[in-house]
Amino acid sequence: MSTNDTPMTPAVVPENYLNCSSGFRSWFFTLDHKRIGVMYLASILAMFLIGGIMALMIRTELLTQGQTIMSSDDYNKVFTLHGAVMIFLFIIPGIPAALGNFVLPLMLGAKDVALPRLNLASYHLYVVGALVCVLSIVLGGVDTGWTFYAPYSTTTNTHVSILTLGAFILGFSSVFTGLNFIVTIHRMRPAGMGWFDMPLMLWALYATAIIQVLATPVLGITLLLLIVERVMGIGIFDPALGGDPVLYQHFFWFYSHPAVYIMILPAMGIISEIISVFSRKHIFGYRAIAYSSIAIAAFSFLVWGHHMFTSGQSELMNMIFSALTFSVSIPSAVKMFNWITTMYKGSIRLDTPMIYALCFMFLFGIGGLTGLFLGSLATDVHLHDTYFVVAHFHYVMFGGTVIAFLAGLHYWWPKMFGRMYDEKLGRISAIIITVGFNITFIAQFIMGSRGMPRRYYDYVDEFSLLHFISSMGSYVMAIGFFMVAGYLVKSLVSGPRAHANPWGSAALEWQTQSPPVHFNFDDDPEVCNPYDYSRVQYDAASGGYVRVPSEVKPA
Amino acid sequence: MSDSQSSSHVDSAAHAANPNLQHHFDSMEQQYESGKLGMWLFLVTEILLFGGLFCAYAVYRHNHPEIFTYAHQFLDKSLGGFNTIVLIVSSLTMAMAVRAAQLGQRRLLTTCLALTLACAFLFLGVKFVEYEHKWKHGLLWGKNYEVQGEMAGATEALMIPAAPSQSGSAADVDPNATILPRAARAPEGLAAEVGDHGDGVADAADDHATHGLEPKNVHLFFGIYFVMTGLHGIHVLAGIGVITWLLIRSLRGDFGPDYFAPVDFTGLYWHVVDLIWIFLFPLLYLID
Amino acid sequence: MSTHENERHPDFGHVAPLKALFGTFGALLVLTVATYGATYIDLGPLNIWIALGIAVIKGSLVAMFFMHLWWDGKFNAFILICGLLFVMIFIGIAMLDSAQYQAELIPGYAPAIHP
Amino acid sequence: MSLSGMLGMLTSPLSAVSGIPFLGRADGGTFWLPVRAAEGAKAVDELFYFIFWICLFFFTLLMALMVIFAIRYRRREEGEEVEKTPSHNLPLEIVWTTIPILLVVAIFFFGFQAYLDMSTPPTDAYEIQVTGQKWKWSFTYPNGYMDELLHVPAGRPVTLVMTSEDVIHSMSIPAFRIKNDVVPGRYRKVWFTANRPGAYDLYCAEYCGTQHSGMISTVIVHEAEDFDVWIADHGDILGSVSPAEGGERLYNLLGCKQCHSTDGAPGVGPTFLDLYGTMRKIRDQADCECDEDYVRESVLDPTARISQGFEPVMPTFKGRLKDKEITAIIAYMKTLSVHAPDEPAADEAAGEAAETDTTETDAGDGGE
Repeated sequence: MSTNDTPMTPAVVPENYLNCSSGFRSWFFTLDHKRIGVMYLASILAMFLIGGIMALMIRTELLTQGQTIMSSDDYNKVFTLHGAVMIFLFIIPGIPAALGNFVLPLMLGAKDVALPRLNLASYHLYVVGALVCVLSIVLGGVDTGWTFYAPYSTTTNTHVSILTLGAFILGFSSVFTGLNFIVTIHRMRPAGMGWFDMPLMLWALYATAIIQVLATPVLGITLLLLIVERVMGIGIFDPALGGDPVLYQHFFWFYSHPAVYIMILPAMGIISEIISVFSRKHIFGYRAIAYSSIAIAAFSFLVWGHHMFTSGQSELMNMIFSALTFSVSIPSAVKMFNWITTMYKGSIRLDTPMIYALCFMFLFGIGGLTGLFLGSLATDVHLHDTYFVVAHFHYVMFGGTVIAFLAGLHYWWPKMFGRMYDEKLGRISAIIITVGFNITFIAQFIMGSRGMPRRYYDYVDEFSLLHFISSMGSYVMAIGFFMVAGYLVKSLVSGPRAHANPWGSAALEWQTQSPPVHFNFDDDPEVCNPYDYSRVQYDAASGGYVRVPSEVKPA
Repeated sequence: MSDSQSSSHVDSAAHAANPNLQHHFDSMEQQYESGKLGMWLFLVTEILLFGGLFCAYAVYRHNHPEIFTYAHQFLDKSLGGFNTIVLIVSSLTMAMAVRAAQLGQRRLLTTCLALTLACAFLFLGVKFVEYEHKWKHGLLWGKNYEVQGEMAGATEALMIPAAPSQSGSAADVDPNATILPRAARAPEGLAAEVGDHGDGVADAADDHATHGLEPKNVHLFFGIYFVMTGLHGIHVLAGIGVITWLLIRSLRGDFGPDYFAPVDFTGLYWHVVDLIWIFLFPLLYLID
Repeated sequence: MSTHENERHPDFGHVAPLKALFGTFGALLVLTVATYGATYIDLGPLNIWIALGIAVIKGSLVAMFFMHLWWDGKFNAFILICGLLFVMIFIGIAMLDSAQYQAELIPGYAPAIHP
Repeated sequence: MSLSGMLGMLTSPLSAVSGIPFLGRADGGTFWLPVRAAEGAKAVDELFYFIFWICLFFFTLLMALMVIFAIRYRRREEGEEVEKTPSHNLPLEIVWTTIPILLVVAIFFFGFQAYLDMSTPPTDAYEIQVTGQKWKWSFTYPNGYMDELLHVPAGRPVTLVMTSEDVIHSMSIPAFRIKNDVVPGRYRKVWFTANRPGAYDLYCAEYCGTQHSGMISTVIVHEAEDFDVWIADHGDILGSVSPAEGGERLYNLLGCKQCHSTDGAPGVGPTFLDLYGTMRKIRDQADCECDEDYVRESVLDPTARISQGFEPVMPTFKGRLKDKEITAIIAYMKTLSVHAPDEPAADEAAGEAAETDTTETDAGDGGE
């Protein structure tokens, strides 16, 4: 029924969520999940810029031996803040809160998330948390590393309490987002959409939300204890007061390991969507991918100790955690196989989102496989706390999550803003970013396995060339990002109007116009298999895809 | 999973006029069930938040039982017990309040909420008395731990043969109890100690029992005590805020069989506050 | 008691019977006295398990009746149990590990307190 | 034994092609791994390459398929027909779940086995005490000699018994493939048997503040008999030199220099330049002169009297320093101060009577 109202690039923009009202209040106090998603997007991109500039400062400092542009104290602060900003302010809220907020209700065919006021509260908490974190930077920064290990963090005289307070507030923001998603997926699915009829992105967001709800409170209490420790000298983590610093690490990693999956799971959801749509083929092994998301969420709580193999954790626990760690590698491997098999005999369109998805598989493949070196006890002892870990982490978090975030951003961009971007520049910059990334971090793998410790301001001669190469790679990456920023801004201003369904997806969010109306759908969307492309046909006249009427559908 | 899909639009027409129904829900029931699920998820996060503190408690209790056995005697069992009863009563009144709201019994609802509020204040009052007592006697965390003379006398009455008048001086009484600082220890000595450590903890505890010495690092107990009860107290405070808001709304007559979710959800929260205290009480006050 | 109530029952949500509420309340009071009493019997290491056992029973009563879990959809109970399970995993592993490495600790180490 | 035995078939053909840069040079190093100078390191390297080849194989396979599919099945025109293929295949999925499981079980097993070997020190090992503090290492040998470099004999198991004065550090010796965190309040052990004489880098691998990257030392592996000679020569630190010279060495070894400069530069604690013999303003107490008593008290009980303008962050050295050694440090301080009286005999007197009301400064050490 709703197939005939396909917008055909009308001359006048029809009313949509962007132009239905205006003014600061209509945005900052909106309950519309789409506007909240867009505000989140703008905020995290700003944070990504800050974190990225810090990354460039780090690489520039390491360009040459000794002091290059800053003192060692400044360097320590910059890498701490790079980590804290990127993790707490960019990557954790990145996909779920920005993209997820936008697409989750649309994918369910719902008008909004179940608890819109909580959603807005979550965004406001994010803003407050971000401001508190920025305050700690303005006051002079923090030099503990983003992990805030006691007793260094309890004794340093930098502004640890403020930054941890910020992270504490951000934790609540994250909990509320996750909580909201779980409730929404449980209570707002339309009639006819069972659990196994959901797009895999929703499974991924659901699994992410479970982790957010179950793990984040422990980070909250950890940071709270750290603040109490610093302000009052309570002594639970500080050995000078009889406390146990290794206990702090248990507390911290009980959250922060699952947090890694908060970052990567939604990325996997995006890739599942994109690979299927751009191969125009039903995703291969739907249930395996769905179950593996849940399996990753569950296992993620059992492996935190692999961050502590050399930290003073007992040998018994080291062995148990090593064994459990490998269990979490299997679901990820299964997803890789499924994605590649989905491409088999497909009709593959290499648009920007798909280029990013392929880059994701390349980089995440390296990231995942190098995890095997670190999960294995004997090799981890050698590689722990070296650049090998730094490189591994960035391959998963940047090569995985950030690349997938960019893939998702390009994929849903037409839906979010109703405009297309320059396709050619999109592909070129994706390649530039990937190449720059590899130059930066393969050099770090080599340094790391040769023994270069992480968080070093200075280094011995042996590593000069590799550090130089690594820094050069980071500049290449930066160029790629400026290109992306450039053409996306241009697209906002003057990009061609987007079709309601430019890629040919069968999922519900493409059944409404681009950008969607205020309450998402004019008519209830037709619930269908999100990976069945037989009824989504190319319409040469409008330059996009349309649903063929249901009468044609084979019974 | 067992969630109920509210695809039936039967009710939505009947409740279309309900001003409390938000636009994106089909029915009040869907809205209520969503809120309730959200509340339960939130409560789980609360439990995990306290879980961290229980973890710290468990780790220290397990490894240093002597600290807990010694230090808990400074807590007042009867005040703790009284507070337990107070919270149980408040739980009952809160549950009654929910029931009253569901059945539209407005006077009963107001009364129950007021009683709950009174219990909450009573609880905090008793807590304040306990805190003040500890503050006065230097029974505090970290470096602030310094038992005052009067209290040290009190411990004697509690069957500690020779409670020290000062934490610092205790160490000097028995040279065996003195802990050499860090690197002072010779490696051979270390090896011996590490070797028979299995009994070490028990020995240390025995030692203190027989010599009547205060164990090392008693302040850790008070650190944990203040953090746990403090965080719990903050939750009681938050509860007071929310219940006050409910009370005002109930006086305004907002709640009834069609709309009682806020009372219900606050009730759930309040019961969790009670539930946590049910564990805190025996773990902190009743060690033996 | 409910006989003389002519108030309308809600269309959704469960109204707890008064018997259940007061029964739970009574049981909680009795169990509180029991915990208190148990501390006067010296059973060595068993004491803490008895105290915890009673606390678990009390907690379950509160959750089941005051918090309506007994009548609710099972999913709420499921997430509560999941939460408790993860807390127990966390506490269990942290305890197991710290007990293992106690042998390496310098007993009573706290230079800032007693140098 | 471990990997090399059970995977002889796999590893021996690899070492046969060791001409390529991935695999072995004469010093045991490879493209990916540094020089190898300890016995246990071989097992780690073999495991590293075992995982490496597995990863390379699967990565190449997957990426080749991905690229081939992307090219072979590239969409030529919109709306083209797509061949219907199954959306799942249970046997295939079981196979590709099982194979990785078997491989990771193997990797876990070998990693676990090699780790067991490296975490169980032999009972007859030579023990060296290690203290980490911001931002230096010090190594104390069984005869009491202390050094900033780690000297070890080749061919003999050595255990490092490590603790930290302040925050967490980590002992990392890449050439030995060992690493272990050094935690305050705790004795951590790590052991190795060096087998290649030479000098190798020793790092602090756990972030510890400003000079973290400067917390580098060197391991010197001596031939066994050379080591015996060397250690015999380095017995008593004060034995062969004047008190002032000995004091200077202690000043460097104990980490005093991290906070107390000798050139007047401001630091965490007061500079030693022209300190001795001056009057000090004391926080909350009467002024006092910086004399023997005051210095001694500051070393043993640093927080007793804090100089104005400084924080009470210096750790105590009670139990770590012999009286003679404190005297040597005082002697060294005198050489740095124009206010020091020229009476060499004054050294002895100070001794035990330290609690009188002279004055002092406080010294901050690592606390930052």
